[in-house]
Amino acid sequence: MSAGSEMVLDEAELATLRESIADVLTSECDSRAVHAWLDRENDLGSSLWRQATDLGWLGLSLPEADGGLGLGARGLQLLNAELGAHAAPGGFIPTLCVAQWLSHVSGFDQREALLGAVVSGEAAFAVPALLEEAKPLAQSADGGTVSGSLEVLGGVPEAAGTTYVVVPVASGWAIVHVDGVAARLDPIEAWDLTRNLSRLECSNAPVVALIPDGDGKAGALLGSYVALALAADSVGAAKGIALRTIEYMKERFQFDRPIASFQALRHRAADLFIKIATQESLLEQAVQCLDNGSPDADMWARLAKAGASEAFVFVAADCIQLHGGVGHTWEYDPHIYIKRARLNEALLGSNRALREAAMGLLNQALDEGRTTTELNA
Amino acid sequence: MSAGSEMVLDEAELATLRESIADVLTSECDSRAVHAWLDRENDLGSSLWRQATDLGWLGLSLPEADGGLGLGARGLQLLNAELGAHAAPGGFIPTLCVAQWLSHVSGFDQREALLGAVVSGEAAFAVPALLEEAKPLAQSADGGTVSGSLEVLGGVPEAAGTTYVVVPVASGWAIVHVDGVAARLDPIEAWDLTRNLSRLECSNAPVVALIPDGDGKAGALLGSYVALALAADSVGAAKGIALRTIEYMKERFQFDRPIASFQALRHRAADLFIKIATQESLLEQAVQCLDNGSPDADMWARLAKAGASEAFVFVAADCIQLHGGVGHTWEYDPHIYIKRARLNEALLGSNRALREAAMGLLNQALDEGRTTTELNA
Amino acid sequence: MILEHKDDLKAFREAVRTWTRETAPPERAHEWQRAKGPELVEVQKWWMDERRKVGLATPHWPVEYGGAGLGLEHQIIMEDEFARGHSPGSEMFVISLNHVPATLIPHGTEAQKKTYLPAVAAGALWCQGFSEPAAGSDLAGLKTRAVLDDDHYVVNGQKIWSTNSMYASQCLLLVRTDPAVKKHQGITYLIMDMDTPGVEVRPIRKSTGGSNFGEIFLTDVRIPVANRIGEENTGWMVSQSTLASERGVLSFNYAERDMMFLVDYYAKARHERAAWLDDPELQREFMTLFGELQSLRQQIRVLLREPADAPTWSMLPSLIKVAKTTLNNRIHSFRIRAAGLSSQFIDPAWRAPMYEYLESFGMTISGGSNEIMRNLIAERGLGMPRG
Amino acid sequence: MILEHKDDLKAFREAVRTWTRETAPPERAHEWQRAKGPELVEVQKWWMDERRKVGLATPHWPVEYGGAGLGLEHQIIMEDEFARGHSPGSEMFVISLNHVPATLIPHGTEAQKKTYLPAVAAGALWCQGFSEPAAGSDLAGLKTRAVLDDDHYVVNGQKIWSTNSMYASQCLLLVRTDPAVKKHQGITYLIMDMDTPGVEVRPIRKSTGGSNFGEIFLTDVRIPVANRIGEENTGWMVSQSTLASERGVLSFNYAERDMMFLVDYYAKARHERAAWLDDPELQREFMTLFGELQSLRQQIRVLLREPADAPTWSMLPSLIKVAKTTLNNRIHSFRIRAAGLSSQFIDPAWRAPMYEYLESFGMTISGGSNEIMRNLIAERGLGMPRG
Repeated sequence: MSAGSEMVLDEAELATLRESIADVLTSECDSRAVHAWLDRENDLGSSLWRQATDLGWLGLSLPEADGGLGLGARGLQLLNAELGAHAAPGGFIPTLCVAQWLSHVSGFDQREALLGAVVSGEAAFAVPALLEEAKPLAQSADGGTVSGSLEVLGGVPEAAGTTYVVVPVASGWAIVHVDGVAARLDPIEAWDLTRNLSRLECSNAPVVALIPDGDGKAGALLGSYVALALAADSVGAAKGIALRTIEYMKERFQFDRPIASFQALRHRAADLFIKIATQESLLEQAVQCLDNGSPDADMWARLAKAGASEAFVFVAADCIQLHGGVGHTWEYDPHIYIKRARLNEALLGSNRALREAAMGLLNQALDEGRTTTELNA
Repeated sequence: MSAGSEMVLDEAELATLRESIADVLTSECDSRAVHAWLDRENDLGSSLWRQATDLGWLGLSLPEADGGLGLGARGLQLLNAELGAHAAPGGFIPTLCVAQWLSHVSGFDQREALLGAVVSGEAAFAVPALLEEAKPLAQSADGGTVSGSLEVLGGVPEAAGTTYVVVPVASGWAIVHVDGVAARLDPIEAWDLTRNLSRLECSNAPVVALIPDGDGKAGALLGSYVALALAADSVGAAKGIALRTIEYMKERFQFDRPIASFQALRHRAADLFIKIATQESLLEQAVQCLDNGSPDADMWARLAKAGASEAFVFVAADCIQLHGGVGHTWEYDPHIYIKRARLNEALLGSNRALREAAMGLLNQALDEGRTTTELNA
Repeated sequence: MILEHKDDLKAFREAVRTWTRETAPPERAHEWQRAKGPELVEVQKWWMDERRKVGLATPHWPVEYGGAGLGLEHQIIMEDEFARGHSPGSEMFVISLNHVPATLIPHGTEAQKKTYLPAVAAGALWCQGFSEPAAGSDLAGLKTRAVLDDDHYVVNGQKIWSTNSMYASQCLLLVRTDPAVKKHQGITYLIMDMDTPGVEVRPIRKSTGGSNFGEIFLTDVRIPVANRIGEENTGWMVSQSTLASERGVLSFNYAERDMMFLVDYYAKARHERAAWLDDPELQREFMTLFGELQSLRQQIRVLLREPADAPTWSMLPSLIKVAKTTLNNRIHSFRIRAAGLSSQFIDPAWRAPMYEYLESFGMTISGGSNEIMRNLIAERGLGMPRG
Repeated sequence: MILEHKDDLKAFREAVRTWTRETAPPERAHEWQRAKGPELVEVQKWWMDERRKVGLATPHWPVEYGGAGLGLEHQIIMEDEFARGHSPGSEMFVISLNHVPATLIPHGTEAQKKTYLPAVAAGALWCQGFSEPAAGSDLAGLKTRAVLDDDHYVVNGQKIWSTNSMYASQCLLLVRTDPAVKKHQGITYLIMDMDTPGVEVRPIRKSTGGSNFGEIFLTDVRIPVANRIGEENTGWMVSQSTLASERGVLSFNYAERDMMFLVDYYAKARHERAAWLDDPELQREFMTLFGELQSLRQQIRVLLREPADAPTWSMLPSLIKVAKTTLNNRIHSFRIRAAGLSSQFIDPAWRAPMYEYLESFGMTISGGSNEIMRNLIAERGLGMPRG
């Protein structure tokens, strides 16, 4: 199964696109707006979702044939890094990743309808929160319905339209329409208020479409997209909170000096950026592999998610401390990021399991006589 | 098997004893002497061994009945911390630990002869370098001789007298006399030049004495003494190189200031002492348990060795960096300590295995309804 | 009944234990363990009332001020037994029962002692107004201004991080009375009634959403000169008595409870066959944390044995401060990873991993940030010069 | 023969590859991999001679100075192919082939260029005399004194960390000619013949026992004024050209070789069924390091793409410097723990874990210590003010 896609924008155009996304988020989703969202004082979640639809963000990565811009993994990375930097609320990751995945898997007939509905903002997706460990739900004898329950990332209250869930079944992945009766999503209250977690309850819920997955490669690809999106979110968010923290340190005076001038703190700040830069480049590796259709993409995406989410936890935690007393108050930003970081760390599968899976994939590549580290020079 | 011993010196007397050991080492085994030893320009190894014998250090821990001072685990901790602080060369750990162990196990008739010879400096011991993982050597049908090979810590060239090795056999532990024929010790060249590592080759070597060990408790106790001694060496050595490094930093000027005045470095120095203090107290826990004959001593001793040797590696490595350019030269002290640290880390058994063993012991205690954390308040 | 055993430590311990078990049976521990906010205030007030009935509220106070003159060893036994008995905490009364007498007894007037000490002994909850938003770690940089007007000081300014200030009746307040001199001079120490006009307390929300400290806004607050502790402009010196009153007994209690919690956590994990028990990496990490927590308990015992009036500065409190707060953070970080995704769901259970983890970030700052501690260790402990 | 393909990068690469394989067959790699000290000098001299024969010693030099005027992309291809071919290294000639022309071409006299550039192209080994024992990271704080005496400078002082100075024929030397002015002024740049009377080199032993740098003691060393590069007291400015000549190509080569080594290491571990492969903690740690090394290779590629004359200061070289040196240390620390006790035995094998680990501590200091890098990242990269 190839995930290859050709790059349709050059570097300068990508930079312009990134800036345009950043500009929108800086104006619509700044710290004040996110804080108001946490306190239920605005509708940032749905306004952002509407705006994302209007601006075509939901189709950024999708093939042009599906009404998208064809940016592939590069698009996922670019958009999610900016969403992370601004701690944007919403169910972007599951919707973007599932749509991207559906554009690359074959064997079902709903592709056009589902992807069209995503681009137009009428459909949103949810995926198993622990996709890598998800156990198949029970299917009816004819395979037409599924029953059981599952914790999912998504269930997008801000999306006006229809929500679908990707559900693991014995033969592959079932797409289930959340109709509120046969398939229900109950929100799970979580520490991170910028994401939606839900419990899916299916009772003979009709299967809208089925993605067969005899060899597990389809599921692995979906996992790779989620991994990449979480890694991008983590890298972007880590950089976002680190930069905000440094700005704060320049303004905050102690002992008649800005705390940014204390060498012990300056060195810690430098270390944050060293860590972030490393994970940014590991993510770059995963993006290139996914966009090149490299057979090693699954390995690199998992390593990227593990590394980036851990770095994000480290950075966000140190940013609390670098803020001093206000660092762990509700009114400042660090707590928003540490909660998002801890959730990113837990999603998809534990980083321990992801690294073990990556080693399995490395072994497989070596057994097949393939090098996994080839890079142009 | 109880390792309990009553404390014969009060705190002030222990402090005096510690100072007297420190004084001897400061005068006989300072940095200059150890460097000369590394360059084979003096006989520090044997002169120190002789002095240790003369001053009764080898009997410090042994019961008074065996000609010792009766200081038990406290004595092991106190002496080895000072030896570590000065990076003293010599086979103290195996000799001290085996002697201490022999004074606490029963079931063999050579105790008086062997312990007497240790106190008088006529006998030295070696133990399996990876005691926790040591596999039994082959025994003759009547059990009278052993054959096989084994890497050991010890084989003390500086000791004038006889060397014995503790050898694992199916039924327990055999004491083998290194006669150079049936039992031979070949030195292993190692990075740490302050310790002796050897390969034991036994070919029908006669068993001098046998310590039966049906339930593994005797071996566990020997392991606890070695763990404790390595932990004490590590804590003492970490403190030793940290203090030397701080002295260097006060004298070394850069940008017209002592480098000790740079806040980033001062904070790192503080962190070294925070780490050391933690391990010092964990070691204290192990000492108390061993001296009280607590059934949890085996657990705490293993945790102490794992923690202390890791902290020693961390501290010694950072001291290289805190020295700046001279840190990794032969002429300065840090390399002596990092090599000792890395060896300590590897000895007895990997710290990973020791912590797993400790968890096994914790589970056993819980299964027996015992608390392992009781402390007087 | 309990105090009569004060000369026999063993009997004293036995009496405290029996009383604790009867008064706050461990079977009811869940009631106070889940209390937060005002509910927690109620629990601790109730518990302090019970302690008062048997002379265990202020037994460490001098006899002349209504105490029983018990020593540190009695306090340790009490805290030990309270911890073992899973009794309610008393940290809300630390300022009332420790800071107030430590300040008033050496520096207060007779009238102040007679007014305030009995009230405190009877359950008055005090807070402390030392920190200010702009000052942070630079405590002496405080700017809250007090101007003498006849027999009152008129105070304007703002205090922050004032624990339980929203529930307190009085406040130990530091103000600047002379802005012209060096910062450590020119500070005055006042007692402020919290119901004085112009005092407004706004709770500060923490990252968990809860609040246990507040900001105090002071607008033309009139405080009688009679409420001054010590002379004008000697407040900094007086405040050293306040700050020195924490002797590690509270840390001791916390560490004891933390170990009991960790042991229970592990027993529960075994009982439930938690998945992490099968992961060697997590096994080792747990044992490392377990070892370090025991080590901390050992360190605190050494601290408690250190003479309060030792001639040389001791590194130990600073070493312990950094070690215990970072260890606490690491333990809960471990629990988050061990639990996996479910740790990210809001869980009202006592000591839920993510709740404790977030709370732990308060500890690494409050009571002297870990950065200040490292400065102290390096400068005073290791003799490394300031830059 | 190889250079004729310079306009077709693909063919150029192919030609370099073929030549490399034929000249230094990978089957013989163990010969140069185990070389140390003088033996290593011989290996690298031999290899440089071979490169010279086919125009690959100085192909990046301008044509007018005997080079082929090849660009960065050619250098990268060469280094890539050399790394892939497990060929001998060339790091000994970094100063000769990069620092010398980068300094002489813009700042040297015609006579200097005519004398020294052909000699360097023919294989002369140069060293650099910048660092001094007392100066350390404060390079401009150098104290080695040069006094003009007729048409010679008389130099007294001491240089340190001078790589391969014991094998070098010439030295790029910074001296102080005016001690009265600010430290960055008053420095002069000289070329010193290493066989001038009064020059004494003592190798510095490293923690491994080996030596690849020395201390240079200078006693009344007479250096002709004609050997001065640039004007008197402009040496600091001139030295910036020297220091700017490192363009990441060497880091690139190292990182490529490091990844090949790590991949081989893992394949060998699998082949030998190394015990650590069964430990999930070590598995994960290996994969983390493996990922970070690949990430470093990505970073270095970005660095190589950065324009040399970019208008704004780039954090990237400093970020890479800290990341690569600490990663290197962590990789070998991992290998030590994975191997267990046997890692502590002296092992003459190529890249034995403890040997590499000890060597890695040199990297975190040399070429601008990681502490200096953190200062730069914070100050120039993040705009955090100096204290």
